[in-house]
Amino acid sequence: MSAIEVRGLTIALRDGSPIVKDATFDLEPGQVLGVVGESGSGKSTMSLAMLGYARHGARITAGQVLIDGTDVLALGPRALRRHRGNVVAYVPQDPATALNPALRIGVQLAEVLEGDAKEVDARIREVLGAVGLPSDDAFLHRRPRELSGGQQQRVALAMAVAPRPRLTVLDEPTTGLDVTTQARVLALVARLCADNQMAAIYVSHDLAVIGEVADRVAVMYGGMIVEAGPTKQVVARPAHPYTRALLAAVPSARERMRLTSIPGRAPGVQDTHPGCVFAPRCAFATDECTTGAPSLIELVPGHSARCLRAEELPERPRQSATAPASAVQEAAPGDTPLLRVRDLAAGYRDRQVLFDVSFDVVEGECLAVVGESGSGKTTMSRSLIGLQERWGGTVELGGTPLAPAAARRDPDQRRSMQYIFQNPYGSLNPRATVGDCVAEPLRHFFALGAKAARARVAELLERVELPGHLASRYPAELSGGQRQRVAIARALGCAPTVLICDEVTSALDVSVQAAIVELLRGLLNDGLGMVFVTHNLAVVRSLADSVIVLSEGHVVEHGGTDTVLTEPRHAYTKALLADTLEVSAAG
Amino acid sequence: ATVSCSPPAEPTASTPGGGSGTLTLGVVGSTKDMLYPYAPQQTISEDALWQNTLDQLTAYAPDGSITYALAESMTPNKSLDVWTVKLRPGVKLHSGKTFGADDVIFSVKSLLTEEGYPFASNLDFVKPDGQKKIDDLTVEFHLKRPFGPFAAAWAYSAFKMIGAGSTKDKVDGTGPFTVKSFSPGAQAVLERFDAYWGTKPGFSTLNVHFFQDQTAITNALRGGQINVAPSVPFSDAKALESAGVKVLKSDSMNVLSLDMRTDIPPFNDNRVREAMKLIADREQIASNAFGGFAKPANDYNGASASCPAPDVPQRAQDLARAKALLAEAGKSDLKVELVTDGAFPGMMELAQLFAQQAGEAGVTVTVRKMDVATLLNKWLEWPFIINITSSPMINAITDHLLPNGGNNAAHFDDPEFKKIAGDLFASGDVGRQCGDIQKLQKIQWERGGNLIAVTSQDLTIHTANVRGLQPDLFGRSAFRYGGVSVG
Amino acid sequence: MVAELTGATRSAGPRRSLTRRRSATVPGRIGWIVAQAIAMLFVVTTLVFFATQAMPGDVAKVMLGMSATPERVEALRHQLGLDRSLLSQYWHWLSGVLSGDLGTSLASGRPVSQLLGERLVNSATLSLFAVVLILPLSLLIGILAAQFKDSLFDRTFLWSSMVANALADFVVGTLLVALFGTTVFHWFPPVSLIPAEHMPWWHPQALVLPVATLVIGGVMYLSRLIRVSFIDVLNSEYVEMARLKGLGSARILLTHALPNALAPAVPAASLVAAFTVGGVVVVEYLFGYPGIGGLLIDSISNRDLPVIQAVVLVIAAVYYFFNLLADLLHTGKSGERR
Amino acid sequence: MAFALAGPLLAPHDPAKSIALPYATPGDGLPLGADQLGRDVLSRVLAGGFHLAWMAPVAAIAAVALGALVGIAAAFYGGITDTVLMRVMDVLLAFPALLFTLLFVSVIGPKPWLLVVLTAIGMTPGVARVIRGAARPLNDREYVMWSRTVGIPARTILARCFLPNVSSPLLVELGMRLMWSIGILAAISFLGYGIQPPAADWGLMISENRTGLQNMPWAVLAPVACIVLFTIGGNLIAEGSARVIARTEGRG
Ligand SMILES: Nc1ncnc2c1ncn2[C@@H]1O[C@H](COP(=O)(O)OP(=O)(O)OP(=O)(O)O)[C@@H](O)[C@H]1O
Ligand SMILES: Nc1ncnc2c1ncn2[C@@H]1O[C@H](COP(=O)(O)OP(=O)(O)OP(=O)(O)O)[C@@H](O)[C@H]1O
Ligand SMILES: [Mg+2]
Ligand SMILES: [Mg+2]
Repeated sequence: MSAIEVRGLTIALRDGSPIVKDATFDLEPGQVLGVVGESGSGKSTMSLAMLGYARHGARITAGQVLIDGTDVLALGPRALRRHRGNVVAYVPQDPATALNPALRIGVQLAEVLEGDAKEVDARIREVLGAVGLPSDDAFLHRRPRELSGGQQQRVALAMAVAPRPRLTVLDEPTTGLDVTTQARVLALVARLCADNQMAAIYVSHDLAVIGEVADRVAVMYGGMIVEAGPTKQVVARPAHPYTRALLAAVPSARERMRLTSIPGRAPGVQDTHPGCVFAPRCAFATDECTTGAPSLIELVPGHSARCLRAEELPERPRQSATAPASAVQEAAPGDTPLLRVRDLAAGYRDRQVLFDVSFDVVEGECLAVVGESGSGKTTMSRSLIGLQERWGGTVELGGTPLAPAAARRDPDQRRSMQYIFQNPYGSLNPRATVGDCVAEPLRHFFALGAKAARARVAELLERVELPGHLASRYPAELSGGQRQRVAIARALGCAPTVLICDEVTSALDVSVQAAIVELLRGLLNDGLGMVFVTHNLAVVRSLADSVIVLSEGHVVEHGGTDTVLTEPRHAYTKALLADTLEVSAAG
Repeated sequence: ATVSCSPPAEPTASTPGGGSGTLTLGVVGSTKDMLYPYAPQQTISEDALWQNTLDQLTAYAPDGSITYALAESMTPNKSLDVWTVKLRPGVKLHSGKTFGADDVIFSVKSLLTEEGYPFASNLDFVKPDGQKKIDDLTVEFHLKRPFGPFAAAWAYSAFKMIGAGSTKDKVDGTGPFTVKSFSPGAQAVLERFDAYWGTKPGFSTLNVHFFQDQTAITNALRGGQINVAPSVPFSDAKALESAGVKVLKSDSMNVLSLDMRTDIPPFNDNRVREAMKLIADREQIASNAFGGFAKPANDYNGASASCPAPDVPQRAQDLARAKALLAEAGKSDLKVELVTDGAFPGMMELAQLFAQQAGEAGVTVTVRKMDVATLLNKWLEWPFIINITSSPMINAITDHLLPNGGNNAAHFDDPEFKKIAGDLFASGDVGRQCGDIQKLQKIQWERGGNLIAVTSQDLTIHTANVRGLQPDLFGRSAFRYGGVSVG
Repeated sequence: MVAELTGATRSAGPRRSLTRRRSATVPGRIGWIVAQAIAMLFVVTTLVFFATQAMPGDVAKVMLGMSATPERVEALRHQLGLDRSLLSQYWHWLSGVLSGDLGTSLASGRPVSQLLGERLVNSATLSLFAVVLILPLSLLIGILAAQFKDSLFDRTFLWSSMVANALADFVVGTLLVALFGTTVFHWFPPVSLIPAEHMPWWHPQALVLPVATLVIGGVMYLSRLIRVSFIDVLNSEYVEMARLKGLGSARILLTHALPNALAPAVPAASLVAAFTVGGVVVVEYLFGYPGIGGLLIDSISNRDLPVIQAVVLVIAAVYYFFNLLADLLHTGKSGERR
Repeated sequence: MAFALAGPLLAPHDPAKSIALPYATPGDGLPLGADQLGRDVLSRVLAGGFHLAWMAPVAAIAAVALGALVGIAAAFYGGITDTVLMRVMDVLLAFPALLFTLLFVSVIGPKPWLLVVLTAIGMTPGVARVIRGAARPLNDREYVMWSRTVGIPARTILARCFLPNVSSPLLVELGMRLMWSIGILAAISFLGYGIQPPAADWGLMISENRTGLQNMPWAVLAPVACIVLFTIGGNLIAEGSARVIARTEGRG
C-alpha cells in the first residue's frame, strides 16, 4: 500500500459539470509527483482536493484521498482542520496574494504549529534555515510586502513544511519567478522531500520544471489524467499525443528549434465530448477517437495513457525541426540601423536603475534583452518607448533622435516604434471590442474610414492568425494567447519598423508561447526590427539573433545569440545558463 | 468659564405646593434676544422675558380693557396736552430701590431716544425732555400736541418701565421675576421677586427654554420637558389634547391679514381688492387652516372690548361677484405671488388654503415661503403678503393703517381715514373715540388693503400639573403667572 | 538635460506629478497639506462671506424687523459697520481671524468666540458619541453580514439598510421622536434641553435620540461598505490559504480578515465621520440641541455674518480634516501595496 | 417610478383641495384620511411623487455626469490639475449646504430647476472623489499607456478608455446619488425651501403633517413609505444595470 492513494477523484461544479474526472494515482513517501497540463486543465482543482478542499462553486463528488489509510474526504470539519497543514500542506502559486499582507511573517509561520512558544519558535527558525532564509527576529517581524518574490515563495514553502506534513501540494510555485530563483526553489523542494520523507505533488505547466523535480508525472487534459508514469519515461517515450504536443512546444536553450503549438483551444468545463477530449486537437485522431472515450491503458507497469493509440505512438519519432537562423548580419558599417541606443541611463526619482546601455537593432534583427528580475529590463524598454524619464544617452530611430517623452515625439516616430506589454489582460481596453482595439491606430494614424478600417482589421487579425469573427468579441472572452495576438495585431496596424516586446510570453502556457514565438518569427522575416525582453533563455535561443545581458542595470554581455549562449563569458550569464532547465535533459 | 464636573444640584422640583417649584416655559427664541426692552424688535421670546421682569404704566387686561399698572391715575389738562401721572406707591425695583418719578422720566427718555427703537413712533406726541417730576410719585407729561387716548397708548406692550440707571447689559425692573441667568437663544432662569407689588406667581423659579422651531417645542411638552408653551399650531391641538396635553384656548387680538399693496397694480384698483376679499371662504379657512379655532372676520381690525362693532355686513364667499369685479377691472386671469415667512401659526395654512380658493375664481395665487430675513429685506415692498397685527384697532391705526406706519404693508393712504384718525387721537372722550373707530373700521372694510379672513384663537398648551393660567386676548396666556402654580 | 527632464515629467509621466515631487520629504508633505488646507479654508470663508452678502436682507434689517425705516436701517448699518465697502469689511474680518479674534456677533453683540465656545462642546460631544458608536457597530454588523452572506440576517440587513439610506436624517429623526419620545413610548426626551452652563454628558438621556439618528444613518451606510470589503477579503487567496493551513474560522475572521477588511473601510469611516459632522446641523435643528448647527441656522436667519463665518470655518475645517484623513489613509494603503 | 409619474392621474381627488376636516381619519372616499388642511392623503401621496420622479433622477444624473468628468480629468491629468480640481471639490463639500440652498433659493426663488441644480452641485464632489479613485489605477493599465505612447488625443483616451471602464462604479454611484438626491430634495422641501405648497410633495407632506403623527399617521407614513419604495426602486434599477455591465467585463 502506498502512502498516498487517490482513487476515482471527481470534482464537479454545482451544476454537475465535472472539472476533474476520475483521477487515480499513488505516491510514495519522499516522491514527487509532477502534474502538468495547460491552463484550465484542472490541476489546481485536483491538487486542492488533497486537502479536502474545493473552491467556492465546486464540490468533490466522488473518490477517495487516502493518506496513510485515512480518507481525507470522509473527515468531519474538525478533523479536517487538524489534517490540513499538519498532514497535507499547501504552497500557493502566488505567495504575494496568498500571504496575508497585514500579518508579520513570524505570526503566519507560528500559526501552523502547535506546542509551546519555545518549541514553535525553534521550529520556525529551523525551517527558515532549511529554506535558506535568515531566521533572525528582524526577518520574522517583516511583512510579506517587504520580501522579494523568491523570498515570499520560500516563506510559503517553510510554512508548508514546518509541521512536517506527509504530503505537500505545490501549485505552480515557481511560475512567477526568474530562472535563478526557480532553480533554487526546485532544489529546495527536492531536498525537503528527500530529507523528511515527505511526498509532494508539484503542479506546473512547464515540462522542463517537472522534468527537473518530479519522479513521476501526471499529464492532465480537460480534467482527466491522460498520461501518467515515471518522469523519464514519459518525457522520453510519450504515449499520449497531448504529451507529445506539449513537449514539442517547449523551447530549448541549446538549439534553435521551430516550436509547434497545439492547434485549437483547451476545452472548457462545460464542453462535453462523446469521444476522447483531446480528439479535436489531436494530430493522430481517427474516427474512433471521436466516438469512444478511451480508458487508461497501462503500457508498462507504472506508465499508462488514456489514448486508443497509446501502444503505437511512443514508437513514432518526435520530429524536432531546427529552425533556420534568420539571415541577419551585423549592420554593415555606415548603414544606419533601425534603432540606435547609446549610453542610455534611466532611473526612478533619485535612484538610477539603468547605466550606459548601448545597442543597435537592424532590419529583421531580434535583439533579446535578458536578465533576472529587477535588472532593469522593463525600465529600459519603457524609456525606449517614452514612458519613462530618461536620464541620459540617446535613442535614434531610423537615424533621427527621439525625444525622451512619447508626447514630444512626432506622430511618425510614435507610429514606427510599438510596444507589446507583458500582461495580456491589461493591454486591451476591456470595454472595446477586438475590432475597435485594432482599428484604433488605423483611425488615428491613417484616418481610415469605418469600412476601410474594418477590412484592414480583418487583414491584421489574419496576419496574427486569429479568426476574423473575433473582431466583435470583447477581450474578456479571449484567452491570454489570443489577447496577446490582438495586441500584436494592434501594433502591426501602426506599420511599425521596430517592435518592443516586454516578456510577452511569460504569462502564457508553453503551447501558447510557442505559437506567439512562431508568429514573431514570421514578423522578423518580414523585416521588422525587434527588442525582445525576457528572462527565458530558451525563448531567446528560439528567436533572437543577438543578445544583451543586463545585470543590475549594466550590460554585462552583448553578442550574437549563439556566441553568448554557447560560450558565455560573463559569470552572470554562465549562472543564468546553468539555471535554465532543459526538458530533454531528463530524456 | 471653569468646567465643573457634576451637574449643579437641581432645585428640588417636587417641593409640594405653597409657592415653590419650577415652571418651564418653551418659546421660539434667537441669539439676538435681549433683556433690555427698548429693542429694535419685539419677539415672542423677548416678550416672555419682559412680561415677567418688567411692568408698564398701564397695561391691557386679559379682556382687552386698559388697566393701571405702575401708574395709579392719569389726568389731562383741558387741552389734553399735559397729563399728570400718579404712580403706585411702594413698588420695589429688583435692585431694592423704590420705583418712582425718576425711573419713569429715565424710561421715557430712554425709549424715545434709543437708536433703532421703532415703537417710539407710537408715542410721537411725547416730548423726550418734556417730563417733569412733581414729587417722587408724580410725573407731568408735556406733549407735543393734544392727545386723547393717553392711557391706551401707554398700554402698548412695548413700553416697559425700567429703573433709572439701567443699561443694555443690566436692566433693573419691577416685574414678578428677577433674572438669575440668561443665555440668548438657549435658556433663561428667572426667580420669583418676593417684593413684587402685584399678584405673585405660585412657584419660585421660571425656566425659559428657547427653541428654534415650533415642532421641537410641541415635542418637548409632550415629552414632559417643558410645562407651558404659547402659540402652538392649530392643527396640532387635537392631537395634543388626545395625548393628554392641556390646551388653553383663548380669544385673541391676533389677526393674520393678507395685505395687498394699494399703491401699485393690480391691487391699487379697489375692485380687485374687493374681489380678493370675496374669494375667501372664511368658514373653510376657520375650520381647515385654523383647525376650527377661529371665527370668520370681516376685513377690519378688531375693536377693543369697550367699543361696539361697526355697522357693515359680514362678507362671505361670492365667487361670481368676485369674477365679475375682476372682469370689470380687466384682471380676469390675475396671477399674484403671496409671500410669507410662515413664522406664526396658521400663516402657511392660510396661504395655501387661500391659494386654493383663489384657484376656483380663476386667480392664480402662488405661495412663496421665505426665511424671515428675506422677507424683511423687502419689507413693505412685497405686493401681497401675510401680515400679523396683535393690537386693538386704536393701536393698530398708527402702525398698520396710516401712511408712515412701519406695519402698513398695504401702503394704505386714505385721506378720509387720516382725517378721522387725527380727530380720534385729539379727543379725550371715550364715546367719540368709539364712534371714530367704527368709522375707520368701516373704511377699512370698504377699501382697505387688508383681507382679514378670520380672527383666530390663541392656543397655549401646558401640562396637567400647571394650574391657574388665564385666557388672554393678547396672546400672553402662557406668560402671565399671577396665581399660577405647578405641581 | 534639465529641460528634457522636466519635459519628460510633464508629458510622459503625469502621474509623477508636481505634488509627488514636492512631497518627497515628510515635513515638506505635511507643509503642502497644511498649505492646501489653509487655502481651502480661505476660499470657503471668502465664498461664504460674499455668498452671505449676496443673500437678500442684512442683519440691520433683521434686527429692526418690520418697523425698519430706511433711516433707521442706515443708522444701524453704520453702527454695525455694514456701510463700509465689502472689501474693507472682509479685510477687517480676515485680519481679525488671523490674529485669533473671531469678531463680535452683530445680532447679539457678544464675542463670537464665546458664543461658539459653549456650543462647540455640545456639538463635539454629539458627533463624538455618534462616531464612537458608528465604528464598532458598523464593524460588527458588517462582519456578521459578510460572514453569513445570503443568510436571513444578511438579507434583512441589506433591506433595512437600503430603507435607512433612503430616508434622510430628518425623517429618521422625526420617526424616532415620535416612537420613543412623544407618542408610543416615552422613554427619552424628544428634545435635547441642555442648560447653557451644563456639559452635555451630564444629560445622557438628552443625547440618546440625536445620537441614535446620526448613528442609524452612519451605521447603515458604513456597514454596507464593511460588508462588501469583508466579502472581498473572505474571497481572497490569503484567507483561502488560511483555511488550507487548517486554522479555525474565528482565527481566520479576526486575525486574517479583519485587519485587511478594515483597510478600505477606514477611509470610508473617516468620510462617515465627516458626514456625521455635517449631519449634525440637521439633527441639532430637529432636536433643538444647542450646538453649532443650531447656531448656524440662527445666525443665517439673522444674517449675522461673523457668527456664520466662524461656524462655517469650524465645520469646514473639521470636514476637511476628515476628508484629508480619508485621502491619506487611502494613499497610505495603496502605497503599502506597491 | 412609473407609479410616481402616473400617480397624479390616478388621484381620486384634487390633491390641493380641502375636502374634509383636518386630520380626518380614514373613511368613506378617503382611504388614507385627510391631512392637516383636510386634503385627501391618498391623492396627495399619488400626486406627490411627480416632482421627485423627474427631479431626483435628473439631479443624480447631472451630479454623476459632472462628477465623472471632474474625477476622470483629475485622474488623467494628475499633478496641478488634479490638485486644483479636487480642492475645488473640497470647497464645494465644505461649503454648508444649508447656506448654499438658502442663498440661491432666496435670490432666485424655489424654482424646480434650481433645486435640481443645487442638489446636483451638492453631490458632485462626492462622485468626483469616487470616480477619481476608480480612474487613477487606469493610468497604470497597459492599454492606457499604449494610447499615450501612440499619441491618441487626451479627449479620445478619456472617452474610450476611462469613461467605459469606470462605468460600474459610475452606475453604483448613480444608484446611491439617486437615493441621496431624493433625500436632499425631500429635506429641502421639509425645510420649506423646496416645492412650494399647496403642491403635493412627499417631503413637504412629512414636514406638514409630522405633528399629527399620532392622530393621522398615514399622512406621514404614506409619503415616507413612498420615498423608501421610490428610492429602493431607483437603486435596484441602477444596481441591476451595474451588474449587467459588470458581466460584460468578465475578469478583465
Ligand atoms: N470554483 C469553480 N467555479 C467555476 N469554475 C471553476 C471552479 N474551479 C475551477 N473551475 C474551472 O475548472 C477548470 C479547471 O480549473 P483549475 O484552476 O483547476 O485549472 P488549472 O489547471 O489549475 O489552470 P491554471 O494553470 O490556469 O491554474 C477551469 O476551466 C476553471 O475555470
Ligand atoms: N515605479 C518605480 N518606482 C521606483 N522604482 C522602480 C519602479 N519600477 C521599477 N523600479 C525599480 O527599478 C528596478 C528595475 O525594474 P524593472 O521593472 O525595470 O526590472 P525588470 O528587469 O523588468 O524586472 P522583472 O523581470 O521583474 O520584470 C527594480 O529594482 C525596481 O525595484
Ligand atoms: Mg491553477
Ligand atoms: Mg519587467
